Amino acid sequence: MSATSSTIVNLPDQRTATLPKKNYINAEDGILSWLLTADHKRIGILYLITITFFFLIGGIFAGLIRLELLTPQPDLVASDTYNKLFTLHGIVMIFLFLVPSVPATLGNFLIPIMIGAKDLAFPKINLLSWYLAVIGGSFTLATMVLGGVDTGWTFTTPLSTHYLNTHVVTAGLGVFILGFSSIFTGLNIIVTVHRLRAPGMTWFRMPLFVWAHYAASIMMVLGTPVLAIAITLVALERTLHIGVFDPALGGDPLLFQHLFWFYSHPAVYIMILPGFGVISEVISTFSRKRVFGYTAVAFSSVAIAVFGFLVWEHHMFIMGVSNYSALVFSLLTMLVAVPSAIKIFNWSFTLQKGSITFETPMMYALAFIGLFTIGGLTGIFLGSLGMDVHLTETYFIVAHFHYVMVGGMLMAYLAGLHFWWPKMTGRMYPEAVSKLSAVVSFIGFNLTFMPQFILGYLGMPRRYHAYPAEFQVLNVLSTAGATVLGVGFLMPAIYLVWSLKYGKIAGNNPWQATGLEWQIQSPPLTENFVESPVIDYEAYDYEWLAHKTEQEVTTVG
Amino acid sequence: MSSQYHDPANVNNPEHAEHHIVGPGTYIAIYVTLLVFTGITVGAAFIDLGVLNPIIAVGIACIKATIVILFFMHVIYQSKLIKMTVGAGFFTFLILLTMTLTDYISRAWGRW
Amino acid sequence: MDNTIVATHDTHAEEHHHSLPQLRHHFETEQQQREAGTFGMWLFLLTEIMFFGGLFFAYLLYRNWYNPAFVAASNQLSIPMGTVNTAILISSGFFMALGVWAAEVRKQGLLVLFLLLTTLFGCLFLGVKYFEYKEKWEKHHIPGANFDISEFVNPPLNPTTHKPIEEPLSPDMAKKTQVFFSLYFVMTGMHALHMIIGIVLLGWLTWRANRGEFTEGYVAPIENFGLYWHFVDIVWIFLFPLLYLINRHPGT
Amino acid sequence: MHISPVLWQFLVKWLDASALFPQEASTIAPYTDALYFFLLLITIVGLVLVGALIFGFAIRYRKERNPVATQVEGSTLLEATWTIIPLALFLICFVWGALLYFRIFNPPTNAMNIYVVGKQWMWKAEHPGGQHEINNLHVPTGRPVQLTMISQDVFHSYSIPAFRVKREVIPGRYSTVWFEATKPGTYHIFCTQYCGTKHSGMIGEVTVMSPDDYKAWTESSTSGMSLAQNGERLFASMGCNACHSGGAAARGPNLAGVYGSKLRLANGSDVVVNEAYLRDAILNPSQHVTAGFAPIMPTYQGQISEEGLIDLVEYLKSLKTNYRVQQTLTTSESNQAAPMTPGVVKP
Ligand code: HEA
Ligand code: HEA
Ligand code: HEC
Ligand code: CUA
Ligand SMILES: [Cu+2]
Repeated sequence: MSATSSTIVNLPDQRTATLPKKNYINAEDGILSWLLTADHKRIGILYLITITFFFLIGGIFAGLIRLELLTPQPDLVASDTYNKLFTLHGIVMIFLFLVPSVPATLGNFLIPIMIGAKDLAFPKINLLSWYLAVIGGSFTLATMVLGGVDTGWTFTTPLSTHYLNTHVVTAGLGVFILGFSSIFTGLNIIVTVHRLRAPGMTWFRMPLFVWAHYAASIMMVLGTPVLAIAITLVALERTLHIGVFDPALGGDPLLFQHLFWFYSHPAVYIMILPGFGVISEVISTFSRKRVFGYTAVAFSSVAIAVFGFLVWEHHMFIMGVSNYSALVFSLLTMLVAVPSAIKIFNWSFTLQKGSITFETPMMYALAFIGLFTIGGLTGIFLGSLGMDVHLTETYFIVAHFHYVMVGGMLMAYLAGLHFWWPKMTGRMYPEAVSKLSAVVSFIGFNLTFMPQFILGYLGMPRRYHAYPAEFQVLNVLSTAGATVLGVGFLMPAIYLVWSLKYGKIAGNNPWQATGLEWQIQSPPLTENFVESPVIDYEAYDYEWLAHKTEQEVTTVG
Repeated sequence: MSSQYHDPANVNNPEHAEHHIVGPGTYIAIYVTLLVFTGITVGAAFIDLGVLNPIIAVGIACIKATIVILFFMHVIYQSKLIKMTVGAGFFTFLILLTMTLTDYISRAWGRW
Repeated sequence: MDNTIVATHDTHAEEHHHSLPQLRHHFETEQQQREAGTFGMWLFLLTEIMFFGGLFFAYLLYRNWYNPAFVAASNQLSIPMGTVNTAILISSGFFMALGVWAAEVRKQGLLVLFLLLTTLFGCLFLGVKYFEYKEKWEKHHIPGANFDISEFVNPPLNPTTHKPIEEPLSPDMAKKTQVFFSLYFVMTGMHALHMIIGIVLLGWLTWRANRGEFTEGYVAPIENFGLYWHFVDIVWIFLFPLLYLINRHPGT
Repeated sequence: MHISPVLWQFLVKWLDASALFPQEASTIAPYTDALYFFLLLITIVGLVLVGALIFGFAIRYRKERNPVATQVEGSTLLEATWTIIPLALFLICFVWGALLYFRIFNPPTNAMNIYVVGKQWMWKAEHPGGQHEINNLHVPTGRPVQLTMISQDVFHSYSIPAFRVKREVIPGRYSTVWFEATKPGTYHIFCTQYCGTKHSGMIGEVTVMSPDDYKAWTESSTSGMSLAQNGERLFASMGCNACHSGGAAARGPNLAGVYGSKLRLANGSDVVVNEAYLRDAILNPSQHVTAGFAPIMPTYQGQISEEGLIDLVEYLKSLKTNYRVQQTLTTSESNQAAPMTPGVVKP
């Protein structure tokens, strides 16, 4: 079906690049100009700072968890402290880091530019959603300061409503507010994609990054409110004992789980889809080749968004749901895995006949593909009913979701961050050391979580503060891996900050990528474009790019 | 070739609909209809119809809601996009309903 | 054409058109801004559908599980009050709709009047709700420590026929009336909360309308608030039959 | 390099004591492991395939070797292939998993029943013969055992990794799981559902014994009264027999032989009476009134512990005739244990 042609793309000479005098960073001065900004790029940066902060907090919790699990005995912390550690680790990492990670930073920054708009549709609401994130984050921090919460990130009733005297309501309120932050981000993205595309930017000319965000945003808008009502009911149950989830009063505690997972399963796709978007951009750019089967990749995102709403009960297979409905949900779980598989293979074939280079973003992207495949395929273990009986609530699940979330999404996030760093800051990150950090985190990651699959099959339960001695060897490996991983994640935090001042000047299009964002100056102007762009080429059109560069060269030379 | 896509007035856009001002006449008609339906639904509650009672009550509520959405909320004059959005919302709600019910309905099978 | 960045100003169809001060820089036309606003508002309403959706599901489930308790408990609600309140809320919505029309035909005085009427009826609704809640309080029908089921186990006798006015419930079923009242309070409470937020916004909008902000062609805030207000109506349109009407047997 | 012999010894012992694969100690375990290896195979094949594609292309088409990229639109044929093949594989996983699931959750009819009550943070097992144990479970080999479990507070989960079975223990509702142990030994019991502070302390051991040892154990550790006998006492002392005397004038239905029978309810539906139904009939009688009776039975919610309920349920299960009920009517005043009858329960 394809018309093939060949393209050669040479990286531009960056020695001649200069930082533009006027850009969104220096357009206005003073801290207030940041706190009151309506510029999507600045809000993206605000988000970046916020989530990095929370990632470090969540990471410290992770470190403490792993340290406690170094030995089988409960020696480092008391059991209730341990329970608070993993609860806060989960809440912070999911709601404060991973859900906003790509959409609120990179998405915020790039989506308007990618579709040729000057801003998101509702800049003020965009700012509001950042403030909501900060307020929700403050509630979470307050929870920590006041003494923590130990429900697990899943807030399971009736434990959370009747049997704990920690700060469940404070934490719940935090999650509630964060939910609205995420709703507003999603809403903004959907409206922007529908309403603000530049002339010529048809749906099928949009970068896959935008498609992925569009799909994720649909889930944010439709799923998150159900979490909000579930959390509200938990809070009411705790404070007023209304009995909707209380078996003693006739309520059904499983109803809570239905509502919770109705959000939280789609949430895992909210987390991964934007990462998929990043990977499409990165793989294409560094193989200098259009994404194989653009439409399939675009529609598979949408398919995930739709089917993602139909599988939540797979988190409840042994919880006392009807066996027959478990059957339905297991089947649907298998179906929803297919679009992910499609994407993996499409990316693989994007490499074919490309002209591939291995800059840091590409290394992260390749790591993503491998790790997500492992994570995703172990999801099939869990979706397979009989297997889930043995594996559920063990470290197998912990390994599964860290593979998809850390090995998948976090790697994708880092890929994206490095990829667009020159665009966001105007400067390059240091290539050699960042490659090293990618390798270190890849090794550290596998060392941390691969043993956990074995532990899980051995039956080691999750959320255990002490464990039988025969599990120790694997746990020691895992803790060792976590240390390596910590180093691998700490390095970017240092060298990226360093590069703000000392990095090489990047120039407009250091990767010779085709996206609209690369055709403007870096860092961009506050208005993004000098004049409204008109798009007359497909996404990932390297011929167009080659043609354009040629012309530039001729005009300059 | 670029100008063919540039359509600032949105005339060719399927997501666009001509703006339509709804006049007070329509509103009054709708208002009366709504009150009438309220009367009917209250009246129906006083007649014992067995299983039909809840069906009628919810049915009338759906009719009323549809009228409000279509006219008070102007959806009937809006673009396809808005119509689909509204539909999607209720559709997702139905998914929540039916898929959760698969559990509750069949949980009792073989038990009580 | 091989250059992406081309000037488009000359193709502006409505360049001559005097554009509103409220047109934000990233929209090309008012039309576009207005439609974006409507679309955004609708997306927000979707989240509201799902928010209340969770509650409606809980209601559906427990009504089926504890039908006798739900029937008996819903008989405690006053149909007249509910009906009046429904009418009040529909009227409020009606005036809101007229308000949108007034803004669109640029009649400032009418707009302010309609907004005030909308507010008035909204407050009336809350007033009636207050009396309903108060009655529940007096009858110990507020879920929690003070909740009292004796009335469901031993319903008061009808003075003329000397029969119980209600079928008595066994104590275990009577306890489930608390689930009904929990849902009743959460659902109507959430609805009332939306009303209160709406009334606060209405006050602000009225103030701005009074300054003539919405009668110069910029009607989006009124229009979008209208959508919100009608949505709150719709929630009530469902709450009313579900909580007050279904399976009553007012004959007894 | 030279490792100190002490350290070496320590390392060897440490590694020796650690496990990489769980023991297979039930009839379910081989089935689960078979599915596991199948899934593992799929994963490895998938991973190797993806890895080969990535590495292969990355090496073959790296810039140094292939400076010119060839633009390819896509290929419907290829894409259909990698849609259908994974789909087919996943569907196999689904079917296989579903078969296993129903094997795990459908106990054979001849299974012996043990009750388990979970509470923060301990497991209490009650054998029909009246043996109680805490954080322990003794079972014989070669005999299907069904656990009927309930929680007194929050969700717990009863997991025996060596048997590959696990089931959530739910407040307010019986859940069941079954297994047939194959190898004598002791195995871990974990509570795998997070249940509060001492969740990780809610552990125990299953002791699997040969049938003979098991018999010896049951005889040596009985508390003297079987569950059904306890239940009989409760039935009398709580006044159940006042209505359920089995006589013609009784206000409540005849309960002899009710277990396992099919009841017609007042709302027209039919139910099969099992443990869960019996428990619920005592706690929430008005939710399923038997046809032909007035809903006058009082609720016993809050008046009786889960253990007491288990005793009652076990008693009702054993009740084949009303002879014993009538006996209790006469003895209940003296508040004495009912006389022993042969053939009530034998573990
Ligand atoms: C980013 C987050 C993310 C993603 C993307 C996924 C993706 C998937 N998840 Fe996961 N999951 C979580 C995060 C995520 N999950 C979390 C956080 C939990 C635990 C929550 C908690 O309890 O705390 C969880 C738990 C969880 C469970 C519940 C387990 C239990 O509690 O008992 C299940 C069960 O079905 C499951 C399944 C799946 C499946 C089938 C996918 C699929 O979408 C995966 C699809 C991908 C692939 C299948 C890989 C690509 C395929 C190929 C490359 C084809 C290979 C080729 C051949 C076979 C030829 N997950
Ligand atoms: C986005 C989501 C996300 C991310 C990124 C992570 C990251 C990590 N997680 Fe997390 N995890 C969850 C989501 C996530 N996790 C969730 C949802 C749960 C379930 C909670 C629940 O059960 O309720 C969980 C639970 C969980 C457990 C199980 C606890 C239990 O069940 O008892 C473990 C145990 O190993 C663990 C480990 C780790 C590790 C080692 C990392 C590492 O990748 C982190 C690496 C990062 C850093 C270390 C920070 C950067 C470095 C520094 C600040 C330097 C200083 C630190 C050191 C030197 C160590 N996590
Ligand atoms: C006041 C009389 C009364 C007392 C006391 C009483 N019951 Fe009942 N019971 C009934 C009646 C009447 C029914 C049938 C209607 C119904 O299902 O609610 C019934 C039904 C049952 C059933 C359902 C089985 C069937 O055939 O319908 C069980 C089981 C049961 N009772 C057990 C008990 C137990 C155990 C106790 C004591 C703890 C007890 N009952 C005390 C009156 C009583
Ligand atoms: Cu009980 Cu965990
Ligand atoms: Cu899931």
